[in-house]
Amino acid sequence: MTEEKRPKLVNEVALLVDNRNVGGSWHVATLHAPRIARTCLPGQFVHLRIPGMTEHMLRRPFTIFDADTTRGDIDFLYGIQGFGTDHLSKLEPGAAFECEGPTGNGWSVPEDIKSALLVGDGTGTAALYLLAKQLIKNDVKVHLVMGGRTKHTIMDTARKFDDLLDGPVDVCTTNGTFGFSGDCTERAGDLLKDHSFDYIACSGPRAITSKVADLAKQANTPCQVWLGSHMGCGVGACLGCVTDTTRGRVRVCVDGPIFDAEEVIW
Amino acid sequence: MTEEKRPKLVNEVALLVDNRNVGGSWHVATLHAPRIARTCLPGQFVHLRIPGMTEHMLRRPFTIFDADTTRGDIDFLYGIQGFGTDHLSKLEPGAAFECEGPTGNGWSVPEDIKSALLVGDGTGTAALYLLAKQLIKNDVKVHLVMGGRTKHTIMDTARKFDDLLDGPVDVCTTNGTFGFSGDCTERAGDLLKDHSFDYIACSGPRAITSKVADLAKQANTPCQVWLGSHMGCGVGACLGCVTDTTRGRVRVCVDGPIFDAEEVIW
Amino acid sequence: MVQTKNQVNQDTQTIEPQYSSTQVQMAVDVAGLHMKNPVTDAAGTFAAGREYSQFVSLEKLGAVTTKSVASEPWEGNVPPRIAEIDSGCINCIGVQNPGMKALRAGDLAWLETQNVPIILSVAGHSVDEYKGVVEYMNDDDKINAFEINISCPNISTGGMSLGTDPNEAGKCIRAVRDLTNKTLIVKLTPNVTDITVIAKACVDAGADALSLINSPKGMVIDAYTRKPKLSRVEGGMSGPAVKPIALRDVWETHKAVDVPLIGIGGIRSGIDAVEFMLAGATAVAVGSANFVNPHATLDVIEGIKQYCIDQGVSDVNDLIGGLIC
Amino acid sequence: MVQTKNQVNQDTQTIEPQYSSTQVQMAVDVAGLHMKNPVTDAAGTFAAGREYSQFVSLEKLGAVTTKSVASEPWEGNVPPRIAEIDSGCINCIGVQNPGMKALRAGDLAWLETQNVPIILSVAGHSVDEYKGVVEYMNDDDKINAFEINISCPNISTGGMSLGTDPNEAGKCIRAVRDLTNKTLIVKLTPNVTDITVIAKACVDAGADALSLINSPKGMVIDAYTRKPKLSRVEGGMSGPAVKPIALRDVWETHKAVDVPLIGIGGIRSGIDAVEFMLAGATAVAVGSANFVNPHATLDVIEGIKQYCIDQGVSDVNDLIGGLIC
Ligand SMILES: Cc1cc2nc3c(=O)[nH]c(=O)nc-3n(C[C@H](O)[C@H](O)[C@H](O)COP(=O)(O)OP(=O)(O)OC[C@H]3O[C@@H](n4cnc5c(N)ncnc54)[C@H](O)[C@@H]3O)c2cc1C
Ligand SMILES: Cc1cc2nc3c(=O)[nH]c(=O)nc-3n(C[C@H](O)[C@H](O)[C@H](O)COP(=O)(O)OP(=O)(O)OC[C@H]3O[C@@H](n4cnc5c(N)ncnc54)[C@H](O)[C@@H]3O)c2cc1C
Ligand SMILES: Cc1cc2nc3c(=O)[nH]c(=O)nc-3n(C[C@H](O)[C@H](O)[C@H](O)COP(=O)(O)O)c2cc1C
Ligand SMILES: Cc1cc2nc3c(=O)[nH]c(=O)nc-3n(C[C@H](O)[C@H](O)[C@H](O)COP(=O)(O)O)c2cc1C
Ligand code: FES
Ligand code: FES
Repeated sequence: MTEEKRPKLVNEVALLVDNRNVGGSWHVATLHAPRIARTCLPGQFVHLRIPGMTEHMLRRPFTIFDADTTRGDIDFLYGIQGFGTDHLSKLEPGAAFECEGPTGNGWSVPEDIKSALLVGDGTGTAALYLLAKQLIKNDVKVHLVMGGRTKHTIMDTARKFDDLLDGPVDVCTTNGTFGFSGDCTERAGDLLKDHSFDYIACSGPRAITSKVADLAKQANTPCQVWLGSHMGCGVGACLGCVTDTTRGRVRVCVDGPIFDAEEVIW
Repeated sequence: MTEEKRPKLVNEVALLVDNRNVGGSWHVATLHAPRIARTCLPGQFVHLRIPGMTEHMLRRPFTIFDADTTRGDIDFLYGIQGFGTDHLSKLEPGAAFECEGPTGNGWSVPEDIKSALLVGDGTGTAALYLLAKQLIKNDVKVHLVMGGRTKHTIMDTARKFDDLLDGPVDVCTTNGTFGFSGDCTERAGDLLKDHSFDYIACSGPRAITSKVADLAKQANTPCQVWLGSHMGCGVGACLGCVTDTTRGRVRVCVDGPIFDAEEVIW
Repeated sequence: MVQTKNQVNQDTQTIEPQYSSTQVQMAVDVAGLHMKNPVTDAAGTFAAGREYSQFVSLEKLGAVTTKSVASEPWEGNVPPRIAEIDSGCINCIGVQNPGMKALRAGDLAWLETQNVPIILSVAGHSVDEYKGVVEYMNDDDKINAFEINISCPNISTGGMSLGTDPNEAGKCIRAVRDLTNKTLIVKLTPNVTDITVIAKACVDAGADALSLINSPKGMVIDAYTRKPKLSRVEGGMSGPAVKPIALRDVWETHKAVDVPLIGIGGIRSGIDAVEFMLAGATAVAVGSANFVNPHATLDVIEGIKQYCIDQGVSDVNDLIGGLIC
Repeated sequence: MVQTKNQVNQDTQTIEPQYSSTQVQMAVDVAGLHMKNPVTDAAGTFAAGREYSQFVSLEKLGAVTTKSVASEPWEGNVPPRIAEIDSGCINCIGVQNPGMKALRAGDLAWLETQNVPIILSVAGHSVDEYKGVVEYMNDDDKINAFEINISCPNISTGGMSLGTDPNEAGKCIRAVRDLTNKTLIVKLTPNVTDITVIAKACVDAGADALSLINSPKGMVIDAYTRKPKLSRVEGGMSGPAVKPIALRDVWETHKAVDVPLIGIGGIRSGIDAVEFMLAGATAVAVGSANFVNPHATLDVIEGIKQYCIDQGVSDVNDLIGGLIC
């Protein structure tokens, strides 16, 4: 996605509408952020100034999980990781955030595809929901493989995808409490033995995305991956968030977070 | 007061029971702090770790305005001064404080006195309430002069003293909106021309306490003053809060905050 | 504490700073660099202004300071390059930059259309590399000043290693001084025993102004992985945590030399900026505060103005060095 | 983040830390100073322990480090002496102390009844003054170690001015080394271009161990009064704001010298302490955190222990210098 075609980046005051625990340390937060909700593209994220933690100065980035254009709300799915996400999990509806977004390039799906394999791991799966929605709208057959540690944490998210995809999605848990026992790359590998897809999208930690990129290469299928990075500005100015690609050392926040698997130097 | 005779210093978890605006930026906060409420002496203070402001690391000291030994509550009276008091003013009942106290030496009233003049300026007047209570209990006739900037801020406090002293106290406002027009030292000076007292206690900024100390000297009356200081530890260990006296450079937090006017080097 | 009066547009909920236009003389002069107000950005936190122009009209700034640029492209250090510290952040970017030619053809050309004075920050591994950039850029009339960055903590040669030795620093500045008549600013590191020694050496060598501070060195560790949080182990600290160090260095330097100073370090509000001016700064630069608040530069300008109005200061220059002590 | 499991006594609501007694080998040896755990207090934040003994059983600490003491009484600087900074505080106490004789007769005598190793911190304006204290105190068997404070930022002669010059520092340490066989610790200032140069000079002169850091210099200004917030204009910074500086200095020093280090700067939790040990510290000292949390020393001890239990570390010594990079 060239920068020129992207929705305008704004910094809007967003009110927390809902902040619910969905299992384990996972939460789904809903923010009223109409400008972002109405313009964002699948795979983009917001850069949030979380209120009440000024000595923890930096903003926190979160993928836009879902967007309700009518209400002007966005959802994001997060796990408790450190101070910020822990603090966030305690905030109540009404809390006001400065919310920068929609940020990043979003997925670029090749034209005229018929089928797509989406592989998500952990909260990274959030980056695939709006993509799946868009694909379905375009009559693409979508197969989702979702991985996580335990049933407990991923159930709610898996159900949301079930509803969207109108049938049970492939779920994998590393502790074997739900669906396939193992990680999502194993399941994706198995699938790719028997089926072919026109496009693969993968979101999760680098250990997962790099394996899926490998699988895609073997299957000779176009593949895009979501990459994370520690961020400063979130607008492309500080060069804090770079990753190495065949195009050089580029910024994850605005040149990513979505990359063609082939250009990434793993 | 020798340190040995003081109530034990504790660090107790105190819950905010009430936090009401009493005019202008002045507030009265009530904390449930039973160990402190039941042992504190007039003139002592608490050293509060205010929740939710970790980058503003230091504790804040506040004089114990009133203590309810039955309920185990203490009141303190504060004005909004900077970050901490502003933040404090927004906290709601239920907020939990770490509360160190009761701290400091408290007033040492000479024995067998019949009358006392108490002079308070601004929120400093809070240091005189428990003293007045104790004096009355001991059948000492108490005359209170209270100064402040505007009627608005000091009304509520003046009334509390009215109730205690069973009659209107001498109120002075520098903007002339209430009581005598002028500062409390002028009124105290006038009083001392016509009346004699056995003891004078003064609490407020140094500009006020030093003038009252002068007046007391002229009237040849024993006088004690409350002195403020910027504090680190609040327990006597850091030497951050010192003031110069004839005994040397001593700690306000534990060697004060109450000093004999004569020993202070102004 | 930030002195903004951001107005939330009720329709869009977008934050658009709306400021009054009460009169305070806000212009300052940094050794020939005329700034309409005392506020620029800190090199490396604002790129060449393009990204933040989405939030800030650049022409409202006193100047735009570009990310440091070298004669050749530098790829900087590997990630992770940035982490949080208490009241600040720490980075080891290592002056990634596309090299002077690509900068000039690209973002600099864009910036030159923005109607704002330009301070070009210059990086190098050696005196020759600094000279290379100044020589190459000197004929560009749209560049108003060079800021020589001899203070980057995140590169192995040049940068801070040059800026901690008064002889080396002097040599470097003399060499670039000979090449340009533009305002020559030297950016100093706080990682020295006595910053005034370096400051004097730079002024003696021909610096017109000094900017300070670059980032104090620090380190952050993840106790659970037992690894440093930055790829380069150590990095440069920024944000409010370093403000007291920066204020002190500005004050000491103000007493020691007689050139204008640009104060940098932890500035996020007009009041912070006023503190730097009282300590002796003629102008200030806003760095990592931009990451938190993309309108930080404008908020600082308005905060200074508001302070002047409240305190009856009609000319912002009256604040410079006005500390009472 | 603090790793406490404080139990609130329901009757009294008083906080009394209650800790488990799971086994981790917590003892460390700082060049002959045997500490039952790696935690002491930072000089000047804990007096001689008497005040904090109201909250902490001193015998639970690895050692008590006293406020620096000089040969004669010092009255320190005039107030105001302490102010807040973002994530920390700043002070210009100036080593107010009653002099060695009054200390020995008073609080030190009391401390010697408390069954805890004692580190006596020594201040001076000149080498002779440091020598005077060591000479006078050396026959006191209850003192286990001397910590020579050549790093106080708040006095004009001696202190930091000694600690920033490797020759001066070496001379001073050699002189006191000749007077004592007790463990000799030297406390270093971060206000230097290269802390390892001073560290090496002190070790070469006979230091058994080093403690670091003393406070980085800084300054705070009240924009409204236009005055510095400290009487001495400048002061020493402490608290979490300085932790990254301290960690870096410990790491650099750990790589440069071969003596045990006591890590100091912004430590308020066991995790903070573990970070210092991973960077090379054998022990740690807790300073201004005590002001916020009077049980901070105990909380740090328990936090380290809890970390060791969680991470399967059976001997705390295994953490020392364990940084992976
Ligand atoms: C583009 C992008 C989108 C993301 N979307 C999601 C999401 O939808 N759901 C979700 O749960 N997480 C997401 N993450 C990760 C999320 O940002 C971190 O978990 C979060 O910042 C951790 O903050 P903390 O204060 O809890 O952790 P701390 O460790 O206390 O944070 C300290 C600093 O490190 C940074 N940091 C810590 N962990 C990470 C990480 N894994 N990635 C990037 N920065 C990190 C923080 O932003 C902060 O600057 C995303 C990250 C990126 C880069
Ligand atoms: C023994 C004692 C008792 C006090 N009792 C009361 C009282 O009952 N009611 C009341 O309104 N105020 C009282 N004060 C003053 C009160 O502590 C300060 O107003 C308060 O600490 C300001 O905090 P802040 O965060 O709002 O201000 P900031 O200016 O943001 O505080 C920054 C730092 O400076 C210190 N500080 C700022 N102003 C003062 C001050 N005037 N005195 C001491 N330290 C200060 C703070 O404690 C903090 O460490 C008392 C002070 C002392 C020493
Ligand atoms: C991410 C980042 C990159 C930086 N890059 C540069 C640079 O290229 N050149 C330079 O002179 N300073 C650079 N700096 C230092 C800043 O210009 C500034 O001196 C420092 O951050 C302190 O200011 P602050 O606290 O306002 O951020 C950088 C700082 C940060 C945080
Ligand atoms: C109020 C105060 C007084 C101090 N006095 C001394 C002192 O007398 N001698 C000394 O060596 N260090 C002194 N220090 C420095 C501390 O020992 C310590 O090195 C510094 O505060 C950093 O640690 P911290 O961040 O844990 O406070 C003092 C620090 C403070 C805050
Ligand atoms: S986070 Fe600053 S460039 Fe990406
Ligand atoms: S505040 Fe520390 S000695 Fe009084």
